[in-house]
Amino acid sequence: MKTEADNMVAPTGEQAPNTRKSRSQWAEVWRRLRRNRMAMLGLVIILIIFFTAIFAEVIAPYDYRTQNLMRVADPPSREHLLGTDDLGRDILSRIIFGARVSLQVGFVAVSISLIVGGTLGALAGYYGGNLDNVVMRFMDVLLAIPSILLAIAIVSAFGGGLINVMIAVGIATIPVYARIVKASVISIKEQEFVEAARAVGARDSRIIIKHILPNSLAPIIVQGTLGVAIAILSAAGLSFIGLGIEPPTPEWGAMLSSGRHLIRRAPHVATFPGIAIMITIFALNLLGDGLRDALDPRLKQ
Amino acid sequence: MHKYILRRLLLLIPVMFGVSFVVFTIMFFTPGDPAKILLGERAPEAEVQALRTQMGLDDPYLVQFGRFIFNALRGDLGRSLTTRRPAAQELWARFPATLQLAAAGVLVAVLMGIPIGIISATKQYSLFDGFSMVLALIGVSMPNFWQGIMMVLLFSIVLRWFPSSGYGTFRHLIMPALTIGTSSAATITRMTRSSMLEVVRQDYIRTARAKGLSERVVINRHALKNALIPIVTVIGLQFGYLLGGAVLTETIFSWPGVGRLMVDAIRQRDYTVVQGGVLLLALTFSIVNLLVDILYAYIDPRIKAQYK
Amino acid sequence: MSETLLDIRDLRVTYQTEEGLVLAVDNLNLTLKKGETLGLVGETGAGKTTTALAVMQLVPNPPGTVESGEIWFNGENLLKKKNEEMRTVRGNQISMIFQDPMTSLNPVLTVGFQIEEAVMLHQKLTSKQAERQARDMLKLVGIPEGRAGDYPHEFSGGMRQRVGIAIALSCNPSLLIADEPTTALDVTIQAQVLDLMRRLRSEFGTSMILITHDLGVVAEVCDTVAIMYAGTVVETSDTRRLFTEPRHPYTQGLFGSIPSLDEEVTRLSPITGIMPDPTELPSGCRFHPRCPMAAEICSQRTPTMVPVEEGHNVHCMIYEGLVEAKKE
Amino acid sequence: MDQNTTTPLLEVRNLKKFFNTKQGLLKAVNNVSFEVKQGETLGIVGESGCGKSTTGRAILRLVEPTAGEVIFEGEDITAFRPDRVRAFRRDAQIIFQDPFASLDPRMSISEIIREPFEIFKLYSRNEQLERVQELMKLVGLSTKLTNSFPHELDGGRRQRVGVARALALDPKFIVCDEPVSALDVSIQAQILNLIQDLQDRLKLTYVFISHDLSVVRHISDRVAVMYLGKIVEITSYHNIFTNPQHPYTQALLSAIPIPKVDAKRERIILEGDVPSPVNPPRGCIFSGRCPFVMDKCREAPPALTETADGHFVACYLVNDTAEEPES
Repeated sequence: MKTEADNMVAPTGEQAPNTRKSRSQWAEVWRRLRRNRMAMLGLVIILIIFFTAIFAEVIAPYDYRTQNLMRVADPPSREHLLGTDDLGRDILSRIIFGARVSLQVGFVAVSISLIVGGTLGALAGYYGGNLDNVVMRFMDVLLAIPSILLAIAIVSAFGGGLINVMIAVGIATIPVYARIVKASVISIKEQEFVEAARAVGARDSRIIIKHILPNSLAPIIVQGTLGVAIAILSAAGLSFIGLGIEPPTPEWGAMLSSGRHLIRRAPHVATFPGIAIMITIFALNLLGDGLRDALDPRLKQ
Repeated sequence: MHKYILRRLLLLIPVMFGVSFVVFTIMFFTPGDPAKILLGERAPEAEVQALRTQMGLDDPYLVQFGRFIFNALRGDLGRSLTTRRPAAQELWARFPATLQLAAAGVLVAVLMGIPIGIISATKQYSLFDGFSMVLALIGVSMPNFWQGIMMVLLFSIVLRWFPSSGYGTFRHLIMPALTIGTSSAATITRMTRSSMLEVVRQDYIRTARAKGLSERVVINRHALKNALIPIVTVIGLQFGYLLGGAVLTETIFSWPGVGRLMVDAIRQRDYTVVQGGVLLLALTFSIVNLLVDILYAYIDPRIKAQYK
Repeated sequence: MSETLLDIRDLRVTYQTEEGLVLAVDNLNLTLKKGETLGLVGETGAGKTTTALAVMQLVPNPPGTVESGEIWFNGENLLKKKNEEMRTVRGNQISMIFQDPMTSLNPVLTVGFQIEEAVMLHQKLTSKQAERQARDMLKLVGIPEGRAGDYPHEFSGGMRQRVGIAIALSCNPSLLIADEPTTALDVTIQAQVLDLMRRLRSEFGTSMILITHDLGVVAEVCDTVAIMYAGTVVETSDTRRLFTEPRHPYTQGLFGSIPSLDEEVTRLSPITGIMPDPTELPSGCRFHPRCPMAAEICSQRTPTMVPVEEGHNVHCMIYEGLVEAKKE
Repeated sequence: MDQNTTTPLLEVRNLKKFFNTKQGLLKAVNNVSFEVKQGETLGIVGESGCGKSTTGRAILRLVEPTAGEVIFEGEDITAFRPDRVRAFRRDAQIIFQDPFASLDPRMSISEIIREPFEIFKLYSRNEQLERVQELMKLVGLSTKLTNSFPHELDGGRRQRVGVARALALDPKFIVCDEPVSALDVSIQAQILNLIQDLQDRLKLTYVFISHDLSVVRHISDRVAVMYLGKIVEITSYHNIFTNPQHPYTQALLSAIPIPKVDAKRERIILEGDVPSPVNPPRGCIFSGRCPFVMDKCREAPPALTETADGHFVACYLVNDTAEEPES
């Protein structure tokens, strides 16, 4: 092969030089996401919550354990911006520390279901056949149990606590990720560029890692973001019925639950943790929706 | 069509077998001795052991599972560890209340979600669209147990419109149904909107417009039925979500359903009832999904054709 | 027979996209006489479909806008019509056949009903009468009438396109716009469908605009041809003259690009370069960056229409005498 | 062209590829035999579902043949173990139909063309990049596009990237699977010229698959016509137009609109659709639509036999005794 082939055909692209800067698809996605104001609002809120969770000790005005039995269920005041709870603890501080728990539960639970469900789904989608059958029938079984019930069953059997809650919530949503990853892998697997990789001699491992996974990430990222929201809600729900995080660890759902009995006398005790949950979930949903739009290639047209 | 229904019914058997297996296994490895729970912590060891033998708790795992399945098929889910009454009886007594609540929730969700979603889609980017989309997003972000408490605060304590708890009349149903249905309504609104927007982009909608049909006919006759196909599936899934959500909602409103029974049972470590409850709700969910699939085939002739 | 049915003047349609404003159709002029079949030829992005949708007033908005121009149909400017008035034209006086028969029929309605509803709407028939007519239309396009109750997925691509034709002709329109009606079909099926269209057109006396990229189809079906490039018409003529003596360099390039079935040509002489970016169309003559005869003036001035013969018009400065035609 | 004296580079014998589908066994390729000589282009033409693409993929073992032999340079590649198949990829490549789907959207042009080098661990990193530039020039791509992504290019330039990738390993043989079908006429002509020029320069052998008989005839030395999983006729590019023997070939030819105003031809319009390959007719596969069908055609399939020098036809009108052996 020689290079005098240059003149063989006039190189196309010369007369229409690419004036735009070349952007990878991820750069393109980020550019679209940045233009979506709602999604950016969501992202900023989440970053703020992350920040408060990490620096809770610095930010929180009080220790979350400090009880003050003289000031039980006090309404919001200058010393206690969001009031105090049934044991006289500062609600604001507990919400700030609670962010830690919620974010941890959300992200760890999603990681668990993503790793387990994602791997199962990817294998089922790529190899099909009997493996697919066995995996997906098992997923059908798990899907038949409403996920919060499954989480309740697991936690009621093995006990509450941060770790168990994360595992329970994670396991309960495994089938969701298995299905999404499988569908995504199958749709990518059918694409011609996968066959093209095989045609130039790529092995299965390379095809899965270099071609299929990067291209099937879009729906997984969206589901993952929304999944964190769902996991946080589920964990809060578990704590609410007394199955989740154990005191004195501040957890939003548990705080809400303890405020429930004070609803007539001190409604703020139940109100503020609920608002905290809602803002977090709202922000995650905003970001998830924005990601969905940014990752949807059809919107490019 | 009958073949399709039969096939789906047959598929239910292995799924329910699997569900029983999962639930039984979780409960089997639960720390805590049912015999001891039944007799109380201070019961003499010999008595506990005798009861263990009588209940077959010393048998191997698979034997116990086989017995569980065998009994469950006859409608026997074991005895409640607290009341000593048959768990099936206890659950069955509470079941209508849960079904009522979930059905009311679905009704709220469908009646709110589908119309709002359609209007939003046909008036994309309008004020109505923007407003309802923000509301829907808040709807999916609100924890329903919190929403329930807030509703009690507003409508029972402040406004005194509805009773804060209880069961029996329509007035009792309103707040629990709204609580449990809100997030599903929001989900269905969002789904309906995006599904409609997707369908409206299709070529056959252009064909319909090219015939000179009015926009109303194009939407009602051509777009809606196609858009409903994925929504029907979502409604089915939401029903499962509502059955799960019943556990929380029933607790807030003291609603005498399976959910509250289960929460009480968990507190008293009454695993037989928990196990039976999960099984019962999963079975309900599976049957609802079966009905949804059949409905699906009626809406979409392409599915029906596969099973002619 | 020389009465003008459709007259498009200075049409301009734009699409607002993320990349910028796309001039889909610009400065487009086109006439169609009664009883005639006009072939609208061009490559992807030439603006053929947009022109058709503009006539139907179905340009999706947003992102599309018909910015200016006039579309005279039977002595009325369609662009001045209200939406409700336009609905009595669509599917009745002007109807359209779409490219992809797999997606352009509604999957959840029977094909019989999809024909009936147009008939019921425009001809004020009872549903019994409409059903009868739908069955007759099916027979006419070669589908057994007993299949009226079947759904689109039960038909092959060619059969679905026949259904599309039945829908379009059901109200006996005076103008039929067929947008690449056979592109998605196999050759032998294409032959069936073209044959059917030719037969029905003469039976119904319908005038037709046939959008295609296939010059072979044009040679077989059309009386006159308009060649489009980058949103505008570059050459119009009756079919015979265009095929024997193409004048515009783009038209000549198109002919040089087609592999011949009946002649042995060892090497094609394609047009160099690529289609221009629709958000950054070249100045002057749109074709000048790819034109082998382009001179300096071609990038500075928009060519005007020059009649080279009776009924044969070219938008090229060679024929305005401003550029010298190079001998190849 | 003295093709008869050269030895075949590729010999396909009784190739079959069946798929299990819900409706039943789909015989996508059913007993196909042909050979391709060193340096020639064999065109395979047929309508959708005739099995032409599956044939192209089966001879590269991109799909596993159900039965038959594919002999490449004297060795049966259907017997190759996976590592031998990978080595075979250096000799035999493919250019795909859809330039929008055949390039990984997350990889840059350079990464796409370089991938074969990485897989076979060829060259140092710098040499790889140099080779990429060479290949880009060879296929007529501006090297400014090295770091661009597929979505930034038009169909024609993407297809050039696909060609460059296929050439990267210096193959002897390339299957071109509808390489121009997705392109506009003016771009199609550019790519056809490119494919022809590359053959001359690099002494390549092609199997060129297309549904467009004009394109196939233009580029091929010999043309095979496929219908419903079988080859019904093989002959030279010249004969296929001047002397088509099989009724299907004749119908196919007459169905193609010729861009000339005075092209007066007899038109054969076939009735009905192509039958499903799950349930092909007994006897001759074309018997259901053939205008000249005889009783015999409905009973046993005719064999592909040589009627004149290098002209093979499977039709009882041409050879009334040759039945296909039971297989």
